[in-house]
Amino acid sequence: MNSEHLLLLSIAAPLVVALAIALGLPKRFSVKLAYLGFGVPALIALYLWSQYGAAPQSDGYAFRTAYDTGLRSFGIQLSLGLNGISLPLYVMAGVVGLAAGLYAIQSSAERLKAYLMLLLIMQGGLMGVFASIDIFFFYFFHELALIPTFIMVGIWGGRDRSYAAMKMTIYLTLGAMLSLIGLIALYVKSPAQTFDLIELRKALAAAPLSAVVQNNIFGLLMFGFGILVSLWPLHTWAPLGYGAAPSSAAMLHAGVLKKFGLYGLIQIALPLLPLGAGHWSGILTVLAIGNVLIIGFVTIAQRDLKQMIGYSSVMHMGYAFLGIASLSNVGIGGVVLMMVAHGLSVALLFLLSTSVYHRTQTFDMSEMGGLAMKAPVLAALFVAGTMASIGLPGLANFWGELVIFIALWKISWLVTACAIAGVIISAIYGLRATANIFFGQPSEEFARTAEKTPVSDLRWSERIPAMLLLAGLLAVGFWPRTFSTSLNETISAVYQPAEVPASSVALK
Amino acid sequence: MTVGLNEYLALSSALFAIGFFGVLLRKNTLVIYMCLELMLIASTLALVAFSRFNGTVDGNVFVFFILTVAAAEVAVGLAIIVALFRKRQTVQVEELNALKN
Amino acid sequence: MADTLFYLFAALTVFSALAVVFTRNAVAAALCFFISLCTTGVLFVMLDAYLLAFLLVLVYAGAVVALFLFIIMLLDMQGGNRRPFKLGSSIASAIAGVLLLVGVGSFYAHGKVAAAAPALIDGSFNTDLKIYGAKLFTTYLLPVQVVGFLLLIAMLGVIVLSKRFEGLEDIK
Amino acid sequence: MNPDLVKAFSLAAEQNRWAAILPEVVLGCLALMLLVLEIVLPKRDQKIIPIFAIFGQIVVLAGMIFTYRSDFIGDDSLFGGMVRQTAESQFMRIFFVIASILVSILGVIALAKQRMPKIEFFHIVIVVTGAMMLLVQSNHFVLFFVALETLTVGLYILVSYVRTNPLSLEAGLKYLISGALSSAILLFGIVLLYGVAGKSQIDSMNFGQLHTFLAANPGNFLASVGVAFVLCGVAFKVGAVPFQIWIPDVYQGASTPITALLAVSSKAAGVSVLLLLARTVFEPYSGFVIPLLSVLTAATIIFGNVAALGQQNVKRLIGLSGVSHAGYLMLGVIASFTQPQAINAIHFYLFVYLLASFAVFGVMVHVAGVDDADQQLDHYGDLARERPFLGGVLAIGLGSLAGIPPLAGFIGKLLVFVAVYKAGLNALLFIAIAGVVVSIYYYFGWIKAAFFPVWQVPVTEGEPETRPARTPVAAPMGVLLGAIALASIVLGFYQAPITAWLAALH
Amino acid sequence: MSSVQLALLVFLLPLGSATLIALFLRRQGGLASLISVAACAGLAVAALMLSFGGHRFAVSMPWLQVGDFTLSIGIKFDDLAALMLAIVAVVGLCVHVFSLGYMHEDGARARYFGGLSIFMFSMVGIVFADNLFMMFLFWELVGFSSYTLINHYLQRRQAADAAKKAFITNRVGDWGFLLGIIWCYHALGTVNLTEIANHAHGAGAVIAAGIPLLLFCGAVGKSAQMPLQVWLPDAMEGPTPVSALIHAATMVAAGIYMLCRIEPLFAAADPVAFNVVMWIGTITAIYAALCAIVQNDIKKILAYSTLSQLGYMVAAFGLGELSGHHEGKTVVIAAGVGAAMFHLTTHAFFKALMFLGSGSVIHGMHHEQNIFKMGGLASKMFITFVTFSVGVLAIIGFPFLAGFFSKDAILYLALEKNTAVFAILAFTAVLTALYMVRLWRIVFFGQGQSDEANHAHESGASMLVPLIVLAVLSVAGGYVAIYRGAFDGVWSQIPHPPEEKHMTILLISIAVMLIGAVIGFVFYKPSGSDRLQRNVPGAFGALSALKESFDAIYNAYVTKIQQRFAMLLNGIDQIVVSGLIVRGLAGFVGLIGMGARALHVGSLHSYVYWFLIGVLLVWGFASGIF
Repeated sequence: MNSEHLLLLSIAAPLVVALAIALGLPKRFSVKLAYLGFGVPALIALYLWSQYGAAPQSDGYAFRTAYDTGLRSFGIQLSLGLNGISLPLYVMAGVVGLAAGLYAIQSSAERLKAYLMLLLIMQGGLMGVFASIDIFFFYFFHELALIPTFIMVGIWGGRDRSYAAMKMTIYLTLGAMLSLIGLIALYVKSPAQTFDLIELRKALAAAPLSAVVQNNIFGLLMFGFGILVSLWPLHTWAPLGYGAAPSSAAMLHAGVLKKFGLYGLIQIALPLLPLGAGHWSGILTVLAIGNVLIIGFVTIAQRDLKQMIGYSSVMHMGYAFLGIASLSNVGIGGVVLMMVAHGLSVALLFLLSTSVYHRTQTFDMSEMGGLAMKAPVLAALFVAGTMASIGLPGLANFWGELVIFIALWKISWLVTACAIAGVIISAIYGLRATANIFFGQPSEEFARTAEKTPVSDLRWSERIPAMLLLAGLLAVGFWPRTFSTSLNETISAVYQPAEVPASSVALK
Repeated sequence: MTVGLNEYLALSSALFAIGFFGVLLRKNTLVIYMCLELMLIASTLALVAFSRFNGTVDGNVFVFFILTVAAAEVAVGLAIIVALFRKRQTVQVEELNALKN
Repeated sequence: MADTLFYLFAALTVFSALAVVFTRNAVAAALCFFISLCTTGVLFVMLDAYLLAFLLVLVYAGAVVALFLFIIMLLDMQGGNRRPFKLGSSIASAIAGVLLLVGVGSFYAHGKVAAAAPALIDGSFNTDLKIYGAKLFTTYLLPVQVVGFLLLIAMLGVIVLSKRFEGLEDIK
Repeated sequence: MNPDLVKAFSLAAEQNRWAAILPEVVLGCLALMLLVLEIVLPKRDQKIIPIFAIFGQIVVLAGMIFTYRSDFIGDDSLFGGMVRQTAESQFMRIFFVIASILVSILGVIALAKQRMPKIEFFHIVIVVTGAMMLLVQSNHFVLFFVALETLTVGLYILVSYVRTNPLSLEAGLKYLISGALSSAILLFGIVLLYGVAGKSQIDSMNFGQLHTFLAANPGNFLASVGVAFVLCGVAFKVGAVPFQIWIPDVYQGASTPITALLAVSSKAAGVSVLLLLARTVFEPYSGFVIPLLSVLTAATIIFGNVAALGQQNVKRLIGLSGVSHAGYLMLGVIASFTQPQAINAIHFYLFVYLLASFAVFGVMVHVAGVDDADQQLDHYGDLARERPFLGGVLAIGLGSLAGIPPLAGFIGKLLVFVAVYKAGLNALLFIAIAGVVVSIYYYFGWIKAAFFPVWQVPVTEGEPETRPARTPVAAPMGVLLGAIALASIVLGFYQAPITAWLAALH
Repeated sequence: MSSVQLALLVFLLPLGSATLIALFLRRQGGLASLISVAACAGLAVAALMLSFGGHRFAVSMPWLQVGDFTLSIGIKFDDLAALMLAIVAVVGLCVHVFSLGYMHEDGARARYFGGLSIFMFSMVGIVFADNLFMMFLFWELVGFSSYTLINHYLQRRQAADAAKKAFITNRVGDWGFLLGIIWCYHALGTVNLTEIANHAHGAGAVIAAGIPLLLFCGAVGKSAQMPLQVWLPDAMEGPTPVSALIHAATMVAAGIYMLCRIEPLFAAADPVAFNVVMWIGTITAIYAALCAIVQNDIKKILAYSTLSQLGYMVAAFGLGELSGHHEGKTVVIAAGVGAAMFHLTTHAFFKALMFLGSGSVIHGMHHEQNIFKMGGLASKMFITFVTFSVGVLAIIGFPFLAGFFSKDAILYLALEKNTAVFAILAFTAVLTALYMVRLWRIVFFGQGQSDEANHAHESGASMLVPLIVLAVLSVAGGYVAIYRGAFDGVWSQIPHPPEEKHMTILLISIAVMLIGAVIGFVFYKPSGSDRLQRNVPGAFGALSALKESFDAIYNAYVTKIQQRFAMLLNGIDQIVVSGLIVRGLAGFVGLIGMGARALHVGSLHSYVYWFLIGVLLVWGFASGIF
């Protein structure tokens, strides 16, 4: 099979379907096409994954293609390809997208067509983010995926949707803009005058930027991406937004889109701006510890299930930032693993939280209880999701966290200790939530609700996407080498030892 | 001859400033409009003076256009003012502030 | 002689312009405007722009001021509702006036141009009617055409804004 | 006959090559023909006149695109040096015609709600468009001034066109006074430049010769003041702070198509002229022009965005957001002093701005009621549910205006910002970025009003519905709006059509 | 089959069974239980073949490679692992079989047996682990299986709370464990157990005491040592066979197993490491024994007893190495390891036996667990009574039963190394005899104290066979000879008192056993209530308070400190970060917006001033003022 245009196809398929829906396709066909729109990228992602090892590579990227969009004179072209860092995320995006899509298709959302259309646009953008070699398009696809989120939160959101959508929009736009300036600065300051990552890498390897420039650009990227990834204390949009977002949007955003910032730091900022990274790593470490510990405790205090998952996702991003701040190959590998795992697990939890909501009619965990008796499969999957998110071995998250912890020792034992303490915290809130929702006797409120609307177990339409995500978690959890081998090759190629200086961390 | 280009320029700028001041000061739309015309005349005067002292005739030709344009402007402007007066029964600018904020 | 005349008419122009600004009566303002135009016309003559002086008086003083007066009368606001000056706005006006005065002063002080008026030479620089004609119909032909359109739309505009149309109930 | 005169006439006949401005000539004829038709045709058949006007302009547009001639570009002697065509001006001419067509189409819809004479509207729009086309290719202050005044006077009339509405007239008056004031300042500037530069028998109102003079005499006080005053006049057209203050009032009072004309064509004309003057003619005085423009730009971006926050009237909102767009464009102009690629960026920006603006105006014209000045955000409640098509177009238009990827507006902003960054204007860039972030707030507020089912207080029994009835979308208009929206999307992904076109204009 | 294949079979059989059950057999409880038991039987057979077949090997393969970090999955199958594997296999099989009967009525049997299979898989993983990371991995997994099995009775709030508590408490221990592993990784450059041992045995190796102590944190959590012991009594909410397998015989012993695995680290580190371990074990032993006296839930008594015995083992380990003379040479034996593992082995048998016996009792009593509601069961449940009695005798150290030998070894070691510890441990032995006899008397003798007791019935064969098997092992398990030399690597480390001390130790141990047993037998008569509570309420209250105090502290921590701290941070997050800063900024911008809007006053006059300002501005620039 000719895989030359597959990457483009994986981006275009959802977008084309979205366009078709926008142009007024009847609902029946819309839904059928939507299966295609979500299925094709997932299948392509899996296929490319299977082919990755055998595929010829150039400059560390496989499946490279480039298309001119008319901006070549500005150093911009749609250049696609996958390397060991982007491959896992690309596959993850495909899988989570499929799960979110399936969940959305079966949900009885009002104005389903519009909902699917926006979700498809998001999916197209997500595939594009991780398939782009050109950093302009990398950014572009991110925004493409981001915008539907706002709209979906605003229209289909829950409590406080209007405020949440607005806040998300402002925040994320600010973050995106900061990072955009950073990217433009890279483009302008680099001798290559191009947005092509490979060219940039070569050019900057030959003639690195001065320390001051690196520090400034890295600062921009760090805070810009930091907002997008909810770095403490710039995180407040996240729980609010996720609390309000409809499930599929939350799945895609928290699961996949949010990884954009980390991915950008790993793929762009760290290799190109090693001095800047060294300069900022101390501050990043402190903020990330804030993510882990402060937000960890804040998560414990949550009563709203979705908000809790939102906060927990913010907290876990702290690990990822720590991994980046460690400035080591090990840490970066850990972050990539963590991103994949977190994407799958948080998507699973968001999905299931909505399923819980459908049965209890509330997100308030203190008004639930005993759901496991009525919905054992839901309970089992939710426990699995929780266990994944608190880093149980056998599920993907464990590897990422473990590897990051190992890398952290290089910063300081104290940081490591704080980070590992986060594992206790996440166990506390995760298990407390599970116990409150599923175990024990039903609360009065829930008993009343259950009388009115009989509680059934997970339907197949909910089960399949959940199983899909869980399968991903288990696959990576049991066999991390599926990704780690290629990941390792890329990391060691991209981060030559000389490029990562000894960290100048203040915490020592 | 002591009166040179500078004196004409001074006069012209003074007229211009007076016109501007009138626009600032007056509340009656019609008078404001007259003051605007005064500013145009100030420019015209400077133009003619420059033209004379520079010895190029283009300035004088330009005055033709300015006068024509000014006349057209006056016609349109007065039509607007009259139409507005019919609606609002006033030409005082401070009373014509329905569009704000 | 010429100097005296200049200063005389310059003073007249300035005073009448000031009168336009400061007189409360709109009719008086229009008349002062008329005087100011006429004296400007005289200055034009002193600058050898006879045709322009003539046009100025004819078009401006004759047509425009007449139009103004006519409208003032039509709207019947002579001596119209006069309001006491507000403190705030009068302070603002005073400041603005001072600033403008400073502007004119600095303009005069800095903007010295040393130039003697060249003699009128037949052919190359002249204020003959013929020269205007030739210029207007050769070099400036395009602007003339444009001005034609300008006048046309101005006319149409006045019609649209003023004509009584059937079914337009606005004219009471 | 005087042999000199004969010579002059024959020279003029040689130089006045009307073919170079054929589109303008045709437009003028078209405008006249409309009047003729009005007289000739019986009343009931006059409905076709607007259609005739639109098709006539489309023919002109098609002619300009398909029989494009670049052989006049750079010819300094056209019309005795009055006209000088450049690739930029060629682009702007086409731009104005497109805008004019769209304005005419909006005019058909908007005027249908009013009982006003209709033909004159199209006539004036076409004449104004012609004037703008001449303005951007003028190479001489006389033509410049005359074209500018034609444009301005035409707009006075158009703004106050709906005279049944006192607000329209008030807007007209405000535009009239501020416009005349700015014209007077501009004229004084021109006069000063003419006077300073005209000593040596050169035609100092010709841009080329003026530039030569300025280059030879840097730091001349009167010339500086002249330059500054001319820039004041241009800034008024662009809508730069502090010459922007009239914008919301006038935009609100004018009928929607005219608001579009002001917001798109007039602003674009201002930017184009600013580019022409500041970058080429006044280039020797860039020592103070650049700081001046920088200050104005910063103030413009900040003011436009901040003032638009919390604005409830959408026409004022779009006006103030237009102010900020003027700021971004001026940013590009400043960058173009050192980065020539900024010019292409500006043109790209203008084009996507045109698309996005007309998408929004197209929706506005359908949502607006009889009282054109009263268009509140509340009127957009539930638009997406009741009229998903309009809602979608509105979202795309606003998104593009806000510069949200993947829409074309983002690419426009990006190209400008890249140029700005390359030019080293970091402080301005930061202001611009902050402005973009703030702008999301109000654009999003609009989308929110149209999409999110939160706002509308239900109308209680007996109270009249405060929201004006929405005009149904006619099929051709639907196609047009859809095409505009689609173009806004496609250009976000695939910019080659515009970049290739811009490249081909040379 | 080669050794590795056998090992893989041991490894993967339970995993396969668990997967099968989870995926397909959710509703087929019967089939699920059969598959699980079959898998466990297969596992046991293969495991015993491995252990006794002389297979000793080490294999390893890299599992995850990131940067220069490699995590391997490997098997280090030495005598220690073989012993542990044999225990796990035998007890596991017994419990599986027992569960067939015990859980027969349970609706969620499939989940239960799936959980057991997962547990077997994870436990085998710990046993096999050849490096600390791998051990940690399975360490977490046994925690998870423990969590699900404690939580088996979903509808019981206490079960959920207990499961949660177990998991979180273990996590606290794991915090130190993981930190220790990472430290070890960075300090020694390896986490492979063999390499660690080599490294530590290397000349002049100095190892920071922090490493072994942090690693010990893991054992503190998993083996429920002070101060993380709180979860284990609560974990009795799970089904009784689970308590037998996980919370008595195997998982909780994994902490001791892990310590024995890393003994070289302790040996090479500062003695403080050993001392800390020793004291924690000792304190746990005495504390738990004291608590056990006042319990009246049969499983809770056994649970505290387990705690106490685990404390014994930990203390034994902490007593450290012993140098002796052998054939004229000075040899150092890891006496702590030997004693601890020996006691671990015997304890696994007799404690599993007792738990299963109590399970049988509970089953017969229709899930009544209060010993004061029982009584007179000896006749009604004879086989259970007999086997349970064997267990009791074994634990109190009745001569020539399994517990006697292992306890002797520990006491001897303590006597050699630290008299204070010896005294405490001896006193603990008294207490052990006391509370065990109390339990035994009250449950099995006298009159039935309730209807259930009167109608109690003997359990079925599937439950009795495991009891008998374990009873046999409880008798014979103390004789090293029966292992046919398979575990000599471990047994050779058991300290044996030299002849001159042999008698002392023997006497002391018999004495303490007798004192405790006699007091218990005399003091406690079969009755419906606790005699200590009736007669000496002060002492009873003090002992109860001892037990309650820890729970109270933990509850106070959770509700008063942790929750309030969380609420406080949440408030700060909401108010300061989100409210004040973010909303404040938005409000500020909005205010400016309103101000800017207010500039459009609508009057032309003010607009003309703008123009004036503009003109002045450009004038200023033009004339060079700005």
